Amino acid sequence: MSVAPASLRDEFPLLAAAPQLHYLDSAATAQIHRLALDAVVCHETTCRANVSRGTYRLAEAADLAYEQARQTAARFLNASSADEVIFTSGATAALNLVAHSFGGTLKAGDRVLISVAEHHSNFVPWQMLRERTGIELALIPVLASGQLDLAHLSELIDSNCRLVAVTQCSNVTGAWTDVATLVAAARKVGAKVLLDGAQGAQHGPQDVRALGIDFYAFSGHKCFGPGGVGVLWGRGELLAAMPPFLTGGGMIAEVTPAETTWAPPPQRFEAGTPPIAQAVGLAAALEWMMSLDWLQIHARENRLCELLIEGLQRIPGLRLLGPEASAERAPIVSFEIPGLHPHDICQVLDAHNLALRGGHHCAQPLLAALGAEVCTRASIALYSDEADIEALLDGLRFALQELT
Amino acid sequence: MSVAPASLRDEFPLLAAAPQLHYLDSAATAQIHRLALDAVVCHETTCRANVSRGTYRLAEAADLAYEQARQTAARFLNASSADEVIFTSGATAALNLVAHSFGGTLKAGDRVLISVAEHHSNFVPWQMLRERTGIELALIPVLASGQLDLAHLSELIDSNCRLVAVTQCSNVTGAWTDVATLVAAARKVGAKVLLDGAQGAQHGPQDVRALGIDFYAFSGHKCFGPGGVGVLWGRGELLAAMPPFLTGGGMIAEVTPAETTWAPPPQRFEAGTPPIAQAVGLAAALEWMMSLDWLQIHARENRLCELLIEGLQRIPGLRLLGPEASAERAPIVSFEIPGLHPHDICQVLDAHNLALRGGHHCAQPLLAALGAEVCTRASIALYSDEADIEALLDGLRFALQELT
Amino acid sequence: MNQSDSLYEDAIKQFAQAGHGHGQLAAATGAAKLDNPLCGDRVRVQVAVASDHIAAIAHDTKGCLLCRAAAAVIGLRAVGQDELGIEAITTGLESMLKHGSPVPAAWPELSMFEPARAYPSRHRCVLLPFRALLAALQESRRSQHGDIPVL
Amino acid sequence: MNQSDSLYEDAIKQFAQAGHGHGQLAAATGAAKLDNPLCGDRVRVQVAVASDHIAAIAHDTKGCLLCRAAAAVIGLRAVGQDELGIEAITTGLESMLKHGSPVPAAWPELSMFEPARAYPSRHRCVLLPFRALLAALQESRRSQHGDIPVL
Ligand SMILES: Cc1ncc(COP(=O)(O)O)c(C=O)c1O
Ligand SMILES: Cc1ncc(COP(=O)(O)O)c(C=O)c1O
Repeated sequence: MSVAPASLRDEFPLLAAAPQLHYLDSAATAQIHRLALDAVVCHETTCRANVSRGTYRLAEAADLAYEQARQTAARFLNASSADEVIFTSGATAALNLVAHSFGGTLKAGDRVLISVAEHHSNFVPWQMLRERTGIELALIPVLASGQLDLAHLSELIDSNCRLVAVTQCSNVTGAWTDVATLVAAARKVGAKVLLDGAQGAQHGPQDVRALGIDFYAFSGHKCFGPGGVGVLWGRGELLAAMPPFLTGGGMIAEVTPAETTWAPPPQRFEAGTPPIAQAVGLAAALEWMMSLDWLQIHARENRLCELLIEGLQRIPGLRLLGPEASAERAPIVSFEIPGLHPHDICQVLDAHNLALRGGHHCAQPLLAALGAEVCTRASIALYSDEADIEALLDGLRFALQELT
Repeated sequence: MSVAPASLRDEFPLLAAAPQLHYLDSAATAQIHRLALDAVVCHETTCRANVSRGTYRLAEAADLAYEQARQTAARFLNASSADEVIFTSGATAALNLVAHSFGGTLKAGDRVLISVAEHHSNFVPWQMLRERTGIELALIPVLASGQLDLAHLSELIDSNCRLVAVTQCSNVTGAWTDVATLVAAARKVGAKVLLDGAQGAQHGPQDVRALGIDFYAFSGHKCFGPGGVGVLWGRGELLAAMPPFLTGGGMIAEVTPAETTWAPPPQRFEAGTPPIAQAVGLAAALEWMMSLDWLQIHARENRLCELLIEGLQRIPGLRLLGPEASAERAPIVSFEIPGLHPHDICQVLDAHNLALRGGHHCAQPLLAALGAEVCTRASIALYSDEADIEALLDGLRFALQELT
Repeated sequence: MNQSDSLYEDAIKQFAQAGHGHGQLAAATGAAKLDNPLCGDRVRVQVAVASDHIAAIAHDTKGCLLCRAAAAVIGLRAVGQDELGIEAITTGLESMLKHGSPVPAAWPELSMFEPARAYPSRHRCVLLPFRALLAALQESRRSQHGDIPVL
Repeated sequence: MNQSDSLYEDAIKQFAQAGHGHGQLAAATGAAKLDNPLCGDRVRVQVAVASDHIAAIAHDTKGCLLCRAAAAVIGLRAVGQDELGIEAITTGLESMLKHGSPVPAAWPELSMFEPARAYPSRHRCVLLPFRALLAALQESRRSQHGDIPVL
C-alpha cells in the first residue's frame, strides 16, 4: 500500500486541529493516531468489562479484543506466538520486569552488559539489580559519534555474561545499535539479548526472530497509540522459566496461605487488571503501522533528517551530536549551541510554535560521555514535513538573535 | 447537589447504548463515566505531550493537566498534599509498590499482618516479600460472615508488627473492615496501616486522614474512570523515607555509572512515562463523584442490596455469603446454589442480558475459609436500578429450571 | 438474545449427571490433576495403560456442567484408545470449538458441545478433562517407557 | 502566539551576562549545591554569615538565562540580608510566579521575571538560586549555632 505522507498529518487529531504546530518531540511522545483513539473509545463504550474471568458476552468481547490486541502485537514483532507478548504499563515497566524476573535468575558475579548510551529506564533497573544480587554491571562505551564502541566486545561479552541489554536506537543521538554483531557475540557465550525498542518501534514493524534477540520492550505512547500501555516480548522458553514480578489477581494458578503457584506466561507477568482499552488502542495503531509503506516513510524521514542536519551545520559554532551518516541514525537530531541553554532555545522556539525538548533526555551517562550536559533535540516522525524543518531552522535564527 | 439516581445510567455511554443490559459486575470493572472518557479524548487531542520535562506550551498544558489530576485525587482522598498521591497503573501495581518499597525497609522477623479476606493482589505481594526478606506474614481470620475476626487482635498486632495491610471492603462478601479498631491497635505498637481501597473508592470519596491510615490504594477502572491507572496515597514522611520500586526516567535526581540519586516523592515512585491521559480521565471521574450526594446514593445502593438479598433468600438451598446487615456490607452479594456451578449460572443469566461473574474472584483463601470454592457474585454500583435486581431474580429462576 | 438457551442441551446435563468413569483406579499407571485457575474447575484423571492402550480410566471432576459432561464422555469412551487417538480427538474437539471444524467423527457425542463455540471462555471448561487425560497418558508413558515416545 | 518573545527582556540577558557574584569564597560559613534534575540547571552557592547577616556571597551557576539572571540578582543583592529576609523574598518571588502576586518590593528587579509566570516549567529555573541560597544559609546556621534556629 502506498501512502502520500503529506496527508499523514491529517490522521492525527491533535496535529489536524493545530495546523500551525510544528511538533518535533515525537521521541518523547508521538501523537496518537485517530484510529487508536477511536479504538479506545469504541472499546470503552461497547466492550468494557474485566478480562480473563467473566463468561458473559460483554466479558467475552473484552477478552477477545484484548487477546486480539496481543496477536496484533505479536504480528508487529513477528513473534512466534502471542503467548510471548506481555502487556505492561510501558517500556519502563517492561524493562523493570526483565530486570526483576530474568534478573532474579542471575547470581552474584554474573555479568549484565549495558551501554553508556542507555536511557535511564534501561540503566537504573540494572544498577538496582546489582545492588540486590551482586551481579556485575558492565558498560559498552560509546564513540564520539554516540554509536556503541564494539571494538572490545569479546572482553565485555565473556563467559560470565548472561545478558546484553541495550537500546535499539539512542533517544539522544538517534544512533542505531549494531544488533547483529552483539547477537553474534552473545550467542557464542550463551548470553541473552534484550533490546530496548522504545525508540525503534515507532520507526516500523520489527522482526524479533530475524534480529535473533530474546527480549524486546516498547511503549504505546511512542508508537502513535495511547499512553499507559507497553509491550514486553520474550522468547517463550525464557518466559516459562522466569518467576513473576508483580503479583496479584490473574497471574496465579492457586493461592493458599502457605504458598502460591503461577499461571503460565503471558498471564504470569500480567498481575491485576491490565490496561485493556489501551492495549486495544495500541493494536489499532500497530495495525495501521503495518499497513504503511515503510520504505517510503524511511526515505522521507531520512530526507527530512538530512535537510535539518544541513541547515544546522550552517549555524556557526553549533555542535551536532550523533553519527554523520543518516543511514546510521533514526531521525533524532540533538545539538548544542555554545552559550545558549537548551531551555532558552526551546522557549523561543515555542513562541514560534515549535515543540522541541531540551535537557539531558534521561540519558545523563551518554551526555557525560559526549562531553555535554544538556542539549536540544528535534525528533522527527512519520507525520513530520518540510515545513516543520524550515520552521525550526528559522526559529533557531530567531533564538540566536533573541538570546544573545 | 441532588441527583436523581434513575438518570445516572444515561451518563455511562455503554449502559446508555445497551438499555437491555443488566450490568452487575461493577466490582470487577465499573463502567466508565461519559466525562471521564471525554476527558481522555480531549487530553489526547489537545494536550498530548510527555510530562515533567518539556517547556513548550503543549508540554506545559500536559504537565498542568497531570498535576491537576493529582490534586483532584488528593482532594478525593482528603490527603494533606498532592505530593502524597502517586499515579500507578492500578491497585495491584500500587500494592506491589508498597510491598517492595516500604517492604524494603522491613527486616527478617518483622511482622506484616494481612487478612484471610484479601484479594490476591493484597495477598501474594506479601508472600513474595516473605520469601525475599524473611518477614513473618500473619493472617487475621474471618468469621462465618466473612468479616474480619478481631477478637485476638492484641496477639496479632504485637510489637514486631510493622504493617497491617487489609482490604477496606471484601470483593466477595462486601464486608466492610472495621478500620478504626485496626488503626487503634496498630497505633499502640507503631505499626503502619495500609488499606486496599479497590472496592471502597467506588462507593464514595474517602478521608484518609480521618481514617488514620498510612497507605491507600485504588484503581481507576473500578471508579468510573479509564483502565491503566490507579492511585497510591501514602503519608508524606513515609514516602520520603522509602526507596523507589520501579526505576527509570523521571524518578532520579542524577544518574552516573557508579550510582544514582532519587527525586523526592511522588516522582520517585513514578518511573517512566506515566498514564497521563488516564490520570486526567480518572480525575474527571473523581470530580464527578465528588459532586454527588452520597447519602442518597448509599441509601439507594443499600435498598437494592436488600431487595436482592430478600429475593435470594427465597431460593431453596441458596447460601448467601457475607454479613447479614446491609450496613455492614458494600452492595456486593455472593452466593452458592447447591449442585449448580457458577459458570453455568452466569451463562444462563447472560442469555437474559445479565452480566455477573462466577469463580473464586481472586480470593481463594477467603473462599476456602468460608467453605466454598467458587461462587456467583452480583455487584451493584451507583447506576444499578430495581430493574437489574428484578431481572437477576427472574434469571435465577430460569437458571434453576434450565440447569437441573 | 437468548443465545445460550440451547447450550445446556439435555445431552450435556445427562452426561454430567451420569458422570461415567467417576471414581478411582486401584492400579493406575498414570495420573494427572489439572485446574482452570480462573473458575476453579478441577479434574483428576487416572489411567491404566496396557500395551499402549487405555485399559481403564477414572476421574474425579469438580466443575461446571460442560466440564463434567466432557469428563463423562471420556469416562465412557476412552478405554481402548491410545495416546495418539486421544490427541487427535482433543485436537479435533479444540478445532471444532475454536474454528467451527466438524465434530470428531470417532466420538459423535461431542456434538453436544457445538453450542459452546460461541463462548470462548467456556472452551477451557470442555477441554480441561481432555487435557488432563493427555497429561495422565504422558505420565503413564514416562513411567512405563522411561520417556521414550510410544511410536 | 509569540508569547515568549517578551520573556527574554534585556534585563534578564544583562543580569545573566553580568553574573554578579560569580566565583568562590575563601572563607564560607555555609554552602549548598542544588540541581534541577530535569534540565540540568545547577547552582552552587557559598555564603559567609556574620552576626546572622550575609557578609559575602558567591555562586557558580550553570543553567539557562533565567537561572543565571536569578543567581546574579542574588549576587548583587543578598549581602546584608538575613535568613528571614531571604525567605520572605523567595516566598514573594514564588508567589509572584505562581499566583501573580506583586513583585517583592525589596528587590524590584525581580520584575524582569514576571513574563515567566506563563511558563510553570520555568519557575524552577528562576527559583533554583534562591533555594540554593536558603540551603546554604541553613547550613551556615547549623554549623555556627549547633542547629539552634537564628531567632
Ligand atoms: C530509549 C528509551 N528507552 C526507554 C524509554 C522509556 O519509555 P517510557 O517512558 O514510555 O516507559 C524511553 C522513553 O523516553 C526511551 O527513549
Ligand atoms: C479488593 C481488591 N483489591 C485489589 C484488586 C486489584 O485491582 P486491579 O485488578 O485493578 O489492580 C481488586 C480487583 O478486583 C480488588 O477487588
